[in-house]
Amino acid sequence: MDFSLNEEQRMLQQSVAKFLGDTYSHETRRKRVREGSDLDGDIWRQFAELGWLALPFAEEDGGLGGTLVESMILHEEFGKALVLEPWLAAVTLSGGLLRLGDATQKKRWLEPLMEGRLQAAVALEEYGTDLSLTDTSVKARPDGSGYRLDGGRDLVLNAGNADILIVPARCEDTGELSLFVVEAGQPGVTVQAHRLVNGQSAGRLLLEDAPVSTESRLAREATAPLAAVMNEALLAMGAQALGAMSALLEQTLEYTKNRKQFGTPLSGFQALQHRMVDMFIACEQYRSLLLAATLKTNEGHEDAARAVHALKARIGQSGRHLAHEAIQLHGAMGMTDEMPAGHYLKHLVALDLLFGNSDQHMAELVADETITI
Amino acid sequence: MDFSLNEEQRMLQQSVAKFLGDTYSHETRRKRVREGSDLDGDIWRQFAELGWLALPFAEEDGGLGGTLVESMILHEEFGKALVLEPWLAAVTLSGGLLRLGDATQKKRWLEPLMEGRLQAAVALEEYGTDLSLTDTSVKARPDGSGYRLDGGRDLVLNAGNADILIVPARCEDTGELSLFVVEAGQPGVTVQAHRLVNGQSAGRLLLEDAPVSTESRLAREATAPLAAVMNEALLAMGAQALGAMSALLEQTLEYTKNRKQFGTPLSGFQALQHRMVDMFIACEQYRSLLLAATLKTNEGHEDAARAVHALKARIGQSGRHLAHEAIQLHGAMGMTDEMPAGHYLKHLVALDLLFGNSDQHMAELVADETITI
Amino acid sequence: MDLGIDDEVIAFREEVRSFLRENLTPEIQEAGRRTTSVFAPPGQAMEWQRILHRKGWAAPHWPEEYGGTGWSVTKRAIFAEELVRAEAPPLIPMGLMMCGPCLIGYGTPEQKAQYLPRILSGEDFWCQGYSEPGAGSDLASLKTFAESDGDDYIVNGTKIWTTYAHHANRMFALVRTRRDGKPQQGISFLLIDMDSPGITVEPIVGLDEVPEQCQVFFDNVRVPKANRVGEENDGWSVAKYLLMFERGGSEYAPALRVQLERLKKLAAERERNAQDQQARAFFRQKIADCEIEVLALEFTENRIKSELESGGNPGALTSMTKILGTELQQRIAQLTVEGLGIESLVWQPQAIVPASEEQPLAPEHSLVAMASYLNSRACSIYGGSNEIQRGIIARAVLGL
Amino acid sequence: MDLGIDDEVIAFREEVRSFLRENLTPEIQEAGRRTTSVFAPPGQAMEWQRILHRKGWAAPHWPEEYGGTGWSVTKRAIFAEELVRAEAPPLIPMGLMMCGPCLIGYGTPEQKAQYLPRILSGEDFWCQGYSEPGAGSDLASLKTFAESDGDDYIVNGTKIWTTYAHHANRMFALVRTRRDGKPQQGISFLLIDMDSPGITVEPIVGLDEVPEQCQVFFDNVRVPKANRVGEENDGWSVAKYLLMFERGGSEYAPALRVQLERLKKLAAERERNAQDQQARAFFRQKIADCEIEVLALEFTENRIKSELESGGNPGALTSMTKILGTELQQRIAQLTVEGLGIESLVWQPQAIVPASEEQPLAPEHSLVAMASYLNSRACSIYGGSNEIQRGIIARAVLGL
Repeated sequence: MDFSLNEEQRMLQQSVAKFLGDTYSHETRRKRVREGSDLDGDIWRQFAELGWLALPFAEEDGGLGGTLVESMILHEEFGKALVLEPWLAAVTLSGGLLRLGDATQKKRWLEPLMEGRLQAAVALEEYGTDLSLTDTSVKARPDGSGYRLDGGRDLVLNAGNADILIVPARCEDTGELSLFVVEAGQPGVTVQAHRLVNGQSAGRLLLEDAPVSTESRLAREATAPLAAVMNEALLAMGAQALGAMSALLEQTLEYTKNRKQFGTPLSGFQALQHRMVDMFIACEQYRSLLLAATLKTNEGHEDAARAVHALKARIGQSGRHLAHEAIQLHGAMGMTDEMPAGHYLKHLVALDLLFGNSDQHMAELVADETITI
Repeated sequence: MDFSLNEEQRMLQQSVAKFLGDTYSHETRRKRVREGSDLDGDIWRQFAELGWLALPFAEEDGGLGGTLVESMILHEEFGKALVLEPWLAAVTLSGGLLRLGDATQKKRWLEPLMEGRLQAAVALEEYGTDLSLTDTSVKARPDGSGYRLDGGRDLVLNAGNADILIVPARCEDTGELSLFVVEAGQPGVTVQAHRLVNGQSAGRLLLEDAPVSTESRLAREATAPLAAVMNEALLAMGAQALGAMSALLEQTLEYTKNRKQFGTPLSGFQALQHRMVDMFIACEQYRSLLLAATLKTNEGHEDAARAVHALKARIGQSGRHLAHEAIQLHGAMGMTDEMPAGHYLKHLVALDLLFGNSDQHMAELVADETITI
Repeated sequence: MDLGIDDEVIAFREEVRSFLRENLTPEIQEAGRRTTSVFAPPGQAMEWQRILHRKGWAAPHWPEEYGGTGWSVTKRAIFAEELVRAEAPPLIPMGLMMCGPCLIGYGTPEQKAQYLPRILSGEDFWCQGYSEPGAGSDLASLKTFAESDGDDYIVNGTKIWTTYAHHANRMFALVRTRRDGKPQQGISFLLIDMDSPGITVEPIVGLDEVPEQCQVFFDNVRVPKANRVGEENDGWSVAKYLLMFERGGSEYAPALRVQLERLKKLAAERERNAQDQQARAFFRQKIADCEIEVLALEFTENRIKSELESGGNPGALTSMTKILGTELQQRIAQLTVEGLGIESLVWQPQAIVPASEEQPLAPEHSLVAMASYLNSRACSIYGGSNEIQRGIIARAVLGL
Repeated sequence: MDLGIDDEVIAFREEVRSFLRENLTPEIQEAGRRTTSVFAPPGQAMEWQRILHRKGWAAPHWPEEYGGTGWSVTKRAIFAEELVRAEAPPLIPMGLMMCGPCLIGYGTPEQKAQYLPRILSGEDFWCQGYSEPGAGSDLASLKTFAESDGDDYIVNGTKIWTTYAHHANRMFALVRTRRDGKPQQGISFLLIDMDSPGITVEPIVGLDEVPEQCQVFFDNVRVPKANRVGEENDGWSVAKYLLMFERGGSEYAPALRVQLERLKKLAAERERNAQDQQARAFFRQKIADCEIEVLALEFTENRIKSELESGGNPGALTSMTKILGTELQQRIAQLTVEGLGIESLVWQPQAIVPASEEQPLAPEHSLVAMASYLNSRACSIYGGSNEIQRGIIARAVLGL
């Protein structure tokens, strides 16, 4: 059992922290959020130049062969800095699925993605239903050698920026759940983009008789790979949440040590001290959960998926706890756009609601109690 | 809207409080608990002489026609003093069902019960199943003009003291759920009595071919009256819980004001102060809930049963909260038999588990959400 | 002991409903639906106040001689509940709930005659100048100073968290009028014309990106001494009187009850598409838990009112309803977001400004839900933070 | 970063299991099942210790030179988990976990030679004399005094919450040896023979009606100075060293994990008869919630051990595992009672005393569950209350 970072991992952590320290001041970020700029081309190019975009991919695909531990390091820092760029949609989800393609497809999409030249999105959610990786209203109707896609999906992360969108669709001929790649702007594809509460963006995808060729089919039966990629996404979100929580705790400690009331620093009040201790405990327990879920998944343990559900459930529970307490302890200042606390809350709420909220992941745990994590 | 007690109610409250103040010192009670004496004949006789045993019954039945408000007053004091006598089983439940009888039956059982000469019990629960007023393993097999009873019930409150036991049984001929009265010691009736964690007693009732005549049948179809009497019992338990909770709060305030640590009274520590405030809030909210459930039931509002479920759910939740905090704030002293705190916990736990625990009453609320209380 | 629900009460509810059907316009109703904090959109809220005022219903809690309605406690609760149910925007409280009562208690006859009718009618729009940077819940450390200068004061300093200062034409403020002595004793209560030279207002952007709070700067602002309410250096008594008065006025349960009913309706609609029975059970449990607390709070508030009506003093119990009411508001706001799910992540604060022309990309209630949730975090901070309220209960009720 | 689960570890688990199959007698196992607090029934626990000692496994956490096993952190966790799973009673900690480490750190060679082997073998039964009436978590205010008298001390005073003092033949105690100076500096650490004249032991009845704690009175009790551990007036350092040592020793997760598995099994059995799907969902949610916390605690404890093994100092993080471990123990104990329902109300404390002849009127696990639940309330009080632990974290970790 070893929980220490190796030399390369420590360097990665330092370089991510340094880069974000330089590019992601709270003021710059606030300005970008107001302007609706969730993707800064320069930053994305630097992601590519620093090699980070290639990090999670296998060496035979031209990647750097990073493990889930490297991903955890990166996303914890992303969460601290509240990075707006659509990494989750473009790299973790889209990149994760593009790995399924054949050599031609990888060359066409994965390579430019790793080089920062291609933006991508995956259409996963629909309003008014629980997240399901197998149910979809998108149908693929056979049409000659290819298919025609019909249906719609909501809240497709990064849809407005994406050059390509990956769409799971139920094939009417075989009943398989296949993955198709459609291009933004191709016939039959409409995207209605909008901001999200956390400053990132998403969009509604409408498919009306959209033609896709068999070369655009990434996978014939995608249920298992979708679940695997979703687990990686949940781990990345989990690491972002830890970054946000630990920043909230740190900033609250800092604020209460400096802010005086009735002649004493707020941090001197015992009732507030004990609440900050509870924030600390929640944050440390959450950190342990992230380690558990990441390492179990990385090493392929049989209870890995269960640990990921546990982690995702706690994003909502511990995340809100930390953010609510941080705002409360900041007093009225905590309610201003000027202080970071509210921005962390917004991101944590988004991380909670996306891809199944706390209740839904708790329900997954309850559904199968034969395993104990 | 009026929440004040009238003159008679105030007098009742004072006389109950005075009587219990005289007879129920913590030391006397501890001694009785150790000796397994849950029913003191003298005290029960005085209950009768003071007229309390007749209080809940209609004047035409020889009772005093008290309402649920008088019952609430009485049981709140019972809860404060942790009265051991089996009022709930004998008066609320048994008495409540004996009201259903004809004139002869009332003369035979209800009259001596009001006079303190008869102890009774109702067989309601079975291990390993949720409480159900309609499901029972006890069968009534027609036998000439009467029936023969077979089956068993568990944790029959007051079973060891009872002269008669009221048994809901499913009639094999009509399918009705009838109420039969059996006598302790009659052929086919066995009671195995035991103590309960709160110092009261109960027993397992075994019926083997026990003969009952039609004169022993209190009601042919008892589903509705059972539910009504159960609501009254839940309200009585709810009032006892309030008495226990308010005593816990009061004693904790007292203790922390007097006990010093690090040179300061415990009550001077802000973190503990805020926790006692939360105890106070829980106790006052619970008091409001008791008023709501009692008055709504008393006045026959359509949402009355829902309010009773809410009350019962909170016995477990708020009751444990108060008791756990009280013990914690008493420190090691709170874990001793010598201090009352633990005895209140034991009674509150019993009140929670009997007749459906918090989860089960929450489930009743969730099952029908068309009404809002 | 009884609940006292009789025919008169039932008839009154019908009267209120029928008034609302006839007078609450769709535009005002829209503003009600789009209210995401304690404070409704100012234009529509003031218009609604004028309509209520014509009926004599703008300030039910004021004494009848000044324009109150003389309703029983039960009727006032019904009125409050029906307004929320009809989606009427809440009235802006600074004049009706705060400044008005202070004037009723401490104003000179001239001040009452000049200001009370304009508060009722909505001609004046008031804001409250209490907090200062570095003095939130701790009012005794105020620094804004009013220097005596003949018949006037010259005010210098700054106020913060001043709701709608950018819409107001008047401010009631606590300012320091003496430099020595106990901190609480040198404070006076002034009425300040927001058009006075030397006043600058800077809106503060909140989590919902809509400015609601402001910082107000005073640079040698001249205020006539005739605009002082109460004695010089005795402003603390005026402010405390308001707290007393508020005790009968602010009730959380009626609005919470309506919000809860809406949440239950939302949950039922959602469930038709929800595959997961377990997740559904968890969600409904949280709603049921709120329902129990709202019922309890309703009766706690009833107990307080019943105590007040019989001449008793519920004292610091109102600190308890503040804690409970605000925490429940936060829980219900959060559950509403949870119930709506990812839909509520769509962020278009400008699309729900009343009469906005921006095309909403998600249903109105989803856009409103997230802003309401974010803003709900403020209610345990403002108006005496819940920590302050716990401290009051510890001292005043529990004697700790 | 890795979990390091390899073949050696798997083989070790098999070795422990096979030892347990062969050596854990039904009588000792029964005592394990009937352990309702931190402290197992003393007779059977000491017998079990003797069996483990014969194998060399009585004190895995001691340094090897004194009889420890030299196992890795992972192996120690597996050992702990398998013991609980096999229903072995926990060993009485006062000698092995408390007094022993103090002697290892501060004892003279003579003290080590005299006492350590007898601690390991179980020949001596130790109790801990720290708390006094009026000085629970606040040890600096101890009053029991040891007056110097030639080569001896004469001890007067009283100790309270002394677990199993009525079974012990030795006590390690903190006593005051100086009346002036800073309160913490005048304390010494003494080993006291419980047979000494002048000692009286009074058992205290707990909520489970079984005496476990005692009050011990000292009336001119003579203790040789040779029985002092560490310097005179420096007992505080010895006690603190123990706290340091304990950090590596006490782990909550292994036992919690087993208790949780049993609770899940119980829930599954119960559900076969439970009509109500909603209530079932609520109950299982609470279990799942504990499961998440236990997993997190396991990894928090792993992080601490990994830090310790690489020479780091996890410091006050152990205050955090104390809080979490005890609170989880309480939650699981409560859920077990809830899961058993009314069955657990049957009260027969004497029927679950090991080898009792009283006929149980409910299944053994029901009788045990209620006593365990009641006793679980103590674990957030003893060993430095959880409030004290929060204070330590506030100061030492958060710098508040």
